[in-house]
Amino acid sequence: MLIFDHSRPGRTATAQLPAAGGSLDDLPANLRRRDAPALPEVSELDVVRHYTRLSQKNFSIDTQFYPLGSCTMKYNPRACNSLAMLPQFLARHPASPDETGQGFLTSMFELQEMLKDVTGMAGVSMAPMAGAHGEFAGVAMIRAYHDARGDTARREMIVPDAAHGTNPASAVMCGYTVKEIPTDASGSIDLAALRAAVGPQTAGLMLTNPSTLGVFEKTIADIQKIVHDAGGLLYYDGANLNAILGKVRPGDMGFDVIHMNLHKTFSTPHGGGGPGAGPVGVAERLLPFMPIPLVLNENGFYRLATEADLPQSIGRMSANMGNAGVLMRAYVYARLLGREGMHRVAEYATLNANYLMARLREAGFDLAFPERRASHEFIVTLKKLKDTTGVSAMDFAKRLLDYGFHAPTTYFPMLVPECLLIEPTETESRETLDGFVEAMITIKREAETSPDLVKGAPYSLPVRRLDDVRAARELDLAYKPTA
Amino acid sequence: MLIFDHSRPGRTATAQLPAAGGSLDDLPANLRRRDAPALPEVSELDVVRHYTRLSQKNFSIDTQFYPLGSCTMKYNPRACNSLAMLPQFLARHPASPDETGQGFLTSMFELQEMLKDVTGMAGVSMAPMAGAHGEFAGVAMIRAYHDARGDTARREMIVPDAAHGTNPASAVMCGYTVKEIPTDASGSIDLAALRAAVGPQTAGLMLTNPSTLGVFEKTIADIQKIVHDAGGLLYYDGANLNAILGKVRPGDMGFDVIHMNLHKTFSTPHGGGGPGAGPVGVAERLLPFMPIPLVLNENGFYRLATEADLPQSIGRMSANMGNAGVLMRAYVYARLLGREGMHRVAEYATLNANYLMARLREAGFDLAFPERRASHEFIVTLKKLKDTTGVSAMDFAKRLLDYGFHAPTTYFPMLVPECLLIEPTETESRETLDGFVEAMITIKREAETSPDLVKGAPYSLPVRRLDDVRAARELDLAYKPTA
Amino acid sequence: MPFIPHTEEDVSAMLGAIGAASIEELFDEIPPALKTGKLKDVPDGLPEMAVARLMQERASADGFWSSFIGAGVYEHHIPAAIWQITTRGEFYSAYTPYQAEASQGTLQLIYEYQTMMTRLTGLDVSNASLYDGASALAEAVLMAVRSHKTSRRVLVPKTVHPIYRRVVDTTVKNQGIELVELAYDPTTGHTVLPADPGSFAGLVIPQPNFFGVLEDVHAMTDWAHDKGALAIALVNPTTLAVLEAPGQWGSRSNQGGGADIAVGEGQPLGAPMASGGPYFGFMCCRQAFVRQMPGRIVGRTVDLDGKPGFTLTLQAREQHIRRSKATSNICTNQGLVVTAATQYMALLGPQGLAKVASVSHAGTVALAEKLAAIPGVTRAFTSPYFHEVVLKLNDNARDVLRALRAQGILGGLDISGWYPELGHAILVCVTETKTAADLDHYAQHMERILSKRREAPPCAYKN
Amino acid sequence: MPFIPHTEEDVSAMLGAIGAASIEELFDEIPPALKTGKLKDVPDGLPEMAVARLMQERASADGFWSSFIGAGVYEHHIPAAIWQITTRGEFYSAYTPYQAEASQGTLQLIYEYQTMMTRLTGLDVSNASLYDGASALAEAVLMAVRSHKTSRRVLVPKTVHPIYRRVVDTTVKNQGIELVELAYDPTTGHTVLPADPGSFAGLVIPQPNFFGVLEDVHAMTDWAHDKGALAIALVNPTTLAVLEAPGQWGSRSNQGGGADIAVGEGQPLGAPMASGGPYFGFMCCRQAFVRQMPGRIVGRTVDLDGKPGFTLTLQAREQHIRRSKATSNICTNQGLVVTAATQYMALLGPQGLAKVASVSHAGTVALAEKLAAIPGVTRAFTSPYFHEVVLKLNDNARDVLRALRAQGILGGLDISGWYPELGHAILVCVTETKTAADLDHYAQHMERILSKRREAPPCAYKN
Repeated sequence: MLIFDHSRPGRTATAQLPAAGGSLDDLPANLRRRDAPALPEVSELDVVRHYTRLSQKNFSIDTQFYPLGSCTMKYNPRACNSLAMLPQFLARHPASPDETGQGFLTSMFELQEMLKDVTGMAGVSMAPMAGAHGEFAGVAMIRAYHDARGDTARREMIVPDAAHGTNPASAVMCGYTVKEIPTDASGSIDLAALRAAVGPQTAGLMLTNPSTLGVFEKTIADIQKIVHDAGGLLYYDGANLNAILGKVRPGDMGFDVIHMNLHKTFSTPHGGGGPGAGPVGVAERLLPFMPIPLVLNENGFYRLATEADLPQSIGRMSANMGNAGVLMRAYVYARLLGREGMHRVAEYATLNANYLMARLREAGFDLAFPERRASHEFIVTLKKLKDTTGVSAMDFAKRLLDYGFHAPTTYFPMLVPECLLIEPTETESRETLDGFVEAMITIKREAETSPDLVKGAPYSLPVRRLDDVRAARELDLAYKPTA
Repeated sequence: MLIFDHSRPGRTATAQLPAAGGSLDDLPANLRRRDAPALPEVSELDVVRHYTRLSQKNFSIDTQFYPLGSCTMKYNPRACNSLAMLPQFLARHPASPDETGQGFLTSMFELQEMLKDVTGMAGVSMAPMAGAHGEFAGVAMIRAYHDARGDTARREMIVPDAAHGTNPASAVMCGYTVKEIPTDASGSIDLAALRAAVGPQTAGLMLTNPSTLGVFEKTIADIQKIVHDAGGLLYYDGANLNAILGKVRPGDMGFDVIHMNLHKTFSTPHGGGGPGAGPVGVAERLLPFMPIPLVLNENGFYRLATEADLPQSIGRMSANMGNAGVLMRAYVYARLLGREGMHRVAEYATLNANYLMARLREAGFDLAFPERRASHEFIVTLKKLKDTTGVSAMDFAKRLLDYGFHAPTTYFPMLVPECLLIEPTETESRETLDGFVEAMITIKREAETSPDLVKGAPYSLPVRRLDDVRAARELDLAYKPTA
Repeated sequence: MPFIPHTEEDVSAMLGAIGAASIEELFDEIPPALKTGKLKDVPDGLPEMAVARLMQERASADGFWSSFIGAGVYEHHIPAAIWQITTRGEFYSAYTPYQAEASQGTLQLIYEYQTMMTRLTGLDVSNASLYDGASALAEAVLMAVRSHKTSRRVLVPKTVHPIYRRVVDTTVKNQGIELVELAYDPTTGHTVLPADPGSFAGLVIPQPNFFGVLEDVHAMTDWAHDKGALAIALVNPTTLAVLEAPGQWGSRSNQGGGADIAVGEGQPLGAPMASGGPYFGFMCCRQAFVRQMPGRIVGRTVDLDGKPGFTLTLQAREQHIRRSKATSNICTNQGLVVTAATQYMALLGPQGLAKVASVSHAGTVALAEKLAAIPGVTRAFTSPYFHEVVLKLNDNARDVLRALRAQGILGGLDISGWYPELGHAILVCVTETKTAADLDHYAQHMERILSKRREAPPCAYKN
Repeated sequence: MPFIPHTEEDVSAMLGAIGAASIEELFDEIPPALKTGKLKDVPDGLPEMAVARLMQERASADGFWSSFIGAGVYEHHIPAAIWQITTRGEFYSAYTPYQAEASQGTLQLIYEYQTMMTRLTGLDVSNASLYDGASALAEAVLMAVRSHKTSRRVLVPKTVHPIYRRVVDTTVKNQGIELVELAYDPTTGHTVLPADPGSFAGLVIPQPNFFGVLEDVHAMTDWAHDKGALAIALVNPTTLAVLEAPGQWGSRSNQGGGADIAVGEGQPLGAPMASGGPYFGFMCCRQAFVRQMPGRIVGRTVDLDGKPGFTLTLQAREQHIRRSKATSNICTNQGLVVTAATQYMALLGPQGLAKVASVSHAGTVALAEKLAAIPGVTRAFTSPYFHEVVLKLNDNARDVLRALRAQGILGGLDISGWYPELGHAILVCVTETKTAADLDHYAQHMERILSKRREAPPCAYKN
């Protein structure tokens, strides 16, 4: 039932309406609305009941194990939510003077400093509002750097074939053309291909490390040298930062610019798809180009930097200061973890991934890169199972839902056939991982003995498998009552 | 799975532990605990996930229509929760000086005054923490009154047979014997029986009006005169106050003392069985006996009354001031409703009940008192259905759960066989009531055509019908791991 | 109309179905003379926005204080997760779990709660909670009398919280039960057991007692049992992480000795102080007394398919079935607060609860030492104490506390009125929420106040 | 270890299963020279209790203010229900609904959101939201250029929020898109349409514009269409309850005219101001442009049993499939804020939203009249305005605002820097949260400040 099905003309949630009356008689008649917008007309109980019940139709970290590779679905501490939502924080207008927000700005400044430390970068701006937004900012800074030097022939961005789709898309948004380079059999970048690709046209290389294949680029020192020697800059896609937090820093690997996904590594909520936060960190030479605002500390007085402070800035990314409330949650998380906690993140995320990989291998699952360590995630390929039983990675994933586990990422990275990209995160217990292995084994057995059972999954959810093709072909994007 | 099943030795939710260490070396060894209590050893995620999932196994107002007769399951406005839980309110120690709680005490005083107004009583104390606690306080005041006058022979409390079980139980706790009087065929108190019952031994009469049969005692003026003429006092059980709020006041009907269930009429949450609040209101002559504390207004300074203010008080009911946070929720509710809202409560609760009664009658259900108006609730009796199909009120109730409706109250009041006591409350919409009628009709048809289907219900809940007999016979009240 | 969904069309259609001309007609069984006119003392309704602003202003007026008051209610850290989950609609807006199949969330939670409480207290069974600690004690007194065949006398030490004793008195006085007050030793603060108590049904044993002093619970338990009476433990659940469990009290606890009933205030387990409630009382007892226990109880059983599930049980004791013969008139528990407490105990665990107890205690010891070093402050008792301490002042306690309050400090509870024999006495408590700087801040101002030094008057605002 | 559940036994058993001697060994593919030592600028971890106290202190330091700042972010009442439900774990901690069957809650909610937004804007389709209003405008500019076959020029009035214009510039400048600034009439505050604009892909039409002035959106829409360009509406969703929907703009709206794209800041629909976010941008468009629209889109479809359900759709536009050919690089929406906004729109409904708009507007009119009656204050523009107004002062705006701040009043936004031609100018906004007393309070202090009367200095605290 849609909220519109509860609607009745004239019904209202009266307590939510202002008591006073207001006149609009001073407005020109032709600019006033002729027909009231057909929003739902419902009671407060209708709303509370409808959306409470809707929420129950979701899987979430708070209710299920969620080993979605590359998404870092770890526990979102509840304190981060309640402390970021203290009434005074919520009540502050973003254009209020800095004097009225020293509590907020102090927190923001300290977060900036911590992010610099954990990434090994010289500066951080928290303006970008998502990972892809951070990518855009990062690439725009690379371009601003080259342009400022008059090095305007560099119009090509190198991207490995295993990269997130956002990498090439962001590069294009900055006016670059994309050159894709291949991955070798061990899951590493093909150094020869990279050497062949670089040149005076190279603006930079965008790299995820550990890569989306779940393995660390062991030749990162060589990669760095090849790109820098060619005059390009090195971009770090922070999607997998959780895998190395406190173990190795992008700045120390020689990256010039990095974005972080705070909704991954700093455990801010995914919220059904956002809001996230995508701060960017930069090496010394990119400092002048950082997006504004960022927070400055002037002898203990904190203020937002403006165009006057960074005249070469790539500019502004949002009307205000990014997703401030998300940043506040990340700040609380960082304070709760502290130094030791930061060091532990990668350690236990990696322990969990390698344990799960070992157990699945033992249970007869094929690994995409059996000779490699898992980082915080790893890839199982179901190609053989598909060939023998017809059960695909998608079928397998849907069946996992019936067992109360969210599915791993499927069909990404695209270069591994029938793949499941599995990321358990550090906040899950051994018992939970064992339960997941049990379910994987059971489904494998089902696939071998009753493949149709698996192909028809899921059975226990609010809906059975949905027709995506129809969704795209017969577009129904807004409810229209059949009169 | 129990929380204990997640427990592993040494696991903790570290962020919740104080950082500092503490020594206990100064304590005598023989008073220190030898074995640590076997509380669960779990992570924060374990707790969040376990209890979030448990919550999803409940029906609640926020998720289902809940027409539980005599319980007034209406919408609990969310603002009542958040405003009662403002950080400063939560942080205040109850033994703090009144000077540090004027915001709190002002609210409490204003609530007291509003409760006086809506009940027509001369004084209100909010010390009792539940309806039954209020009953105890009310009867104790009746006893204190008679005792203070030296009228100590009055040791009998008259209670109608339809009364809530708490009435006789509370009377007994105050040292009274209980005399039960019958109900006549129309659902009213048998006046002749009442006349015969009163005498110099009569301490008072406890009455619910409208009664638990869902009808108003039309002869309340006569009842009042009979009891008062005999020297007894009149107790109003406020369980059904929602039925008459703003329409008729207990004080105007001649009641001497009343308790209110704020978790019914003032919509504070039921919380899975509490906490409630059971303020008592009294007529002039019982003012000196009110339980303490209550809130006094001394020229705009609010303070809690003590024994010094009410030397004849029946005393204290709790270590502090009752369920203060519940009272705060009731206060917010009262301010949201305001005067007009109070008048509307009974009107729309009664409209909904009579509408539902009319529709069910039309659908062929037998009413217990077909000649009477419903108050805010009414009784359907399934005796005929039981006789013809074997399907009991309990079976019917369980089957309603499968249709997504909480069951009405069953087998109460006990004098109507196979009864369903149905109270829709004023906050439910006509569409919801219509949906309930549909389900009732469907189940009736099922009972007539496939009675075993109904007898086996429910089918769609986390468990099927539970074995209550075994629960009481093979007591398992605490988890003991089978080693 | 706030919270009423009816449109005009709804009303007329519904009246049509009923066959009534107006809503007013539905009240035609009420004698017209009795009907209410306009209410007088209820103001106009306000939109949520206005009420929110009003309440925020009142909350701001009440402010935050650095509080060192304990006396049965303790400021402990409450993990953020707890009330976010507790106020989920499915817990918050559910009724008593009478329809067990539709209430497995609440029922399983209570079963877990009962289990945790039996483990904390070392007793066999627990109910689903009572109103608060004081009323739980009153119920324990009634239960002891019900269980004891002959005596209606119960011994209550003067070291039990004075208000608890009043609540017990209010609750039991109309049932012909005699409460006998036991004195305390003015030097040690321990309860003195009378040489010739006469027959009695129960002895209340507070641990720690109201003064924070640790009683010799083993001797008291044995003594009560020797006299054929029940031992009723009155305990703070936080301290049970490190102090001996009531079920283990006495020299014969391994032969079924130990306290027979344990009750107490559950507030320290995750309930905000909130000017007094809602909290919950807990009650545990030995298996032999389970049918005398008041309040709701949840049991584990199986469903039609043999699958485990939970349900209210032993309802035959209760008022809705036994009416005037019921064990008590209680028909609720403090469900929502128990929901929070269960999560609190799970989150803290044995390690965490022990740490809360020991850090709080260490803070109290540190503060007591700082304060007792100030001229004019002395400890009232010589015995070991836990987590709370009585200090005697050489100045009027009320005035001293008021002077501290001007600095934002609530320095403790003035107990001089209840215990005039102690002179100017305050009960002071430290919990894990206080830092070393907080203790120093308190001690510095106490020293200044008692030495009568003036400070430049600050703003009218506390700082 | 905060948030890490592993016991020592777990760690050794897991290492055993892996066949590694230590956790460190698992990092043996990282060149040792690169490994991080101890972090320097991250302080020790704190327990939740300590962080809670710290944050509460910082929040108290920031305090509450009586704010009259608008400028794209508006202080509206947010019903208590909304964030209590929005922060339920099932919404809060869910991922992007890639597994549709396990995400019907989020997906249906977005479908409802999309429907509501199309109804507010009068357009055919909506996406699932974008980052914020400014970035949504930038995406609309890109979308107009993609849709237009020939021109890469877009006209942006100077009456568009100055920071929005900067965000657009940042976003599009590397793609060879030219932004042409349109001047405004200094008397009326209206955008002036150039006589000879040349070829352009789109015209941005703000309603109300940054000054609060109502533009002649009909004429502007027709003009853009006459020139073969797209009309891009930039609107405040609250005002759409009472101002004409973009889909109805222009004289030919009933023939498929009207604005082609509508974007704006969703914050007024239930998002707290929170120092700047998270908010969300909305974007609606005509059906013809749906495949050019960036961001997530949810569609209704059926499952294997023919039962309706919801899923992400039109993913072929997106970066994870099309990579460098994608419509945009956006792969999130502002899901959680949209969750709140959907409930906000449902709770307010058409009546409520109209009332919020009209009460806010009436408040602004009342305040503007009070202030304009003070010597030294004049309205900057003559045209009808909505909900927000520019006032010129005869004194330095920054100083006046600072003096107001000392009284707890944030009197508006100083826009003199962005629009030096206006002199000392402030943009003032009133919403339904302000009472008549609030307006009087503001006006009284403004009058006092401008007349240079001194007030006895109060405490250092605002009152």
